[in-house]
Amino acid sequence: MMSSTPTTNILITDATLNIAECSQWVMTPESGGIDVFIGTVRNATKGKAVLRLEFEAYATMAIKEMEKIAAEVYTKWPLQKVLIHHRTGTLQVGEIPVIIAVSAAHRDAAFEAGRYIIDTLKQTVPIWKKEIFEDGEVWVAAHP
Amino acid sequence: MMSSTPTTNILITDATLNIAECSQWVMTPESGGIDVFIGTVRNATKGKAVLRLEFEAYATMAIKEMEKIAAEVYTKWPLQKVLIHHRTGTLQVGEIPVIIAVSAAHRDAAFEAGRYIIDTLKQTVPIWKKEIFEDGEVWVAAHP
Amino acid sequence: MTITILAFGVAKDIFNAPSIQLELMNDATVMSLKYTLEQEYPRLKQLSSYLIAVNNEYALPEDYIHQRDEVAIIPPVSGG
Amino acid sequence: MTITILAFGVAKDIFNAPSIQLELMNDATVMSLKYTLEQEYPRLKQLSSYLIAVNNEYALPEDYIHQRDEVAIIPPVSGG
Repeated sequence: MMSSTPTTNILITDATLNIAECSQWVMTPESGGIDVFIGTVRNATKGKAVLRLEFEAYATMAIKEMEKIAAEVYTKWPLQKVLIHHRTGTLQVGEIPVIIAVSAAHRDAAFEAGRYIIDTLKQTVPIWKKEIFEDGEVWVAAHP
Repeated sequence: MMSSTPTTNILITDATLNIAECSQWVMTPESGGIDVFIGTVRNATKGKAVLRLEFEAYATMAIKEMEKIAAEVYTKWPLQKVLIHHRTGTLQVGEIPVIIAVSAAHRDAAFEAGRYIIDTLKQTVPIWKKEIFEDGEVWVAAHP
Repeated sequence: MTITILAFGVAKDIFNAPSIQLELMNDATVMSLKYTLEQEYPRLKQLSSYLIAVNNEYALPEDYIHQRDEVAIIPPVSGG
Repeated sequence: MTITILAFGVAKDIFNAPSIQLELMNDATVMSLKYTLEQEYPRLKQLSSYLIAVNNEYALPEDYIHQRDEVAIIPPVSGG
């Protein structure tokens, strides 16, 4: 499921995310700096080995919430393009659940917007992650 | 010219920089977040059209200064891998003079180290940029 | 009125289904929906928190729920 | 002693060469090197600033320069 304008590219997909394509998409002749954040599946949580992750999205709403974040960063920083791609399904260690790419004339805006997007995404976008361990599984953040 | 350890990858080259290769290089099973900063040649400076840029490096010293920056960020943040690639020669608008990639277990460290590296590189690494305009050329920052 | 509640993440495990049907008074509020849900599924009370989305937007406790609304239970998100 | 000074960026333009040879007293300091350079190339004084590197390290004004050192003039850097 996707949402795209000439300057905003939002995607939720079961397919592998592509770093080069995401970076290329945000480049413009007016850009001087591009910040790309890549989330990767870590092999451990709090010292406990993680076998794989499963991501589930409420896709229609998640796209809307991502659109809100993109609209918000455009009001906060002078940006050229914003891309947010999130993967769903089963991901092995080393695979990429999320890529965020932001281009701007100056690097400060790109760094700050990139960080704001991932921080806000983790708070508001309805996507859920299940950690699968050798001896069980847990929905992250579900319980106190 | 390059300098490489299992966790630090530094390169000055006349060849095209590769975003996907740089991002892949810093990924480790322990990484949760990767920040990639990509500098791109902008089509204008202070409203004036830029035709192309020329980068020149004092390569032996530039590599040493980059090594110092890499060593410094490892003392400041818990990082997994650090990559700094800088291109030299003539670059057209849209081409990539610099890629910085940092991996860490947690994203804050990756973002902060990435930003620190590019900020410090611009202050200390002996590389020079000439802007070529329609009506002349100028070494950036050379004169007050 | 009969409302379908979509469930995700841990809520799907608690309902043991990707959606459930619930009988509510006409023009029930989000607050009363949560009360009804927690009566039927007490494990919801053990969550860190959870929100209700109505038509793909986070809803406030006092918001009304209407017959054709798309209603979903949103346990603590953990994407990224 | 005769010292070779490597030049980069705008300094190469000012010298009109990628390096120059300079006659210095034995064990001259960086400060005296800069003085000598500025006598021969007054345009150096118009730069925002410039530093001297000795053996690939930024040198302090009081540092000594020896016969076999690799010496370079470092105008304001602008990489990235």
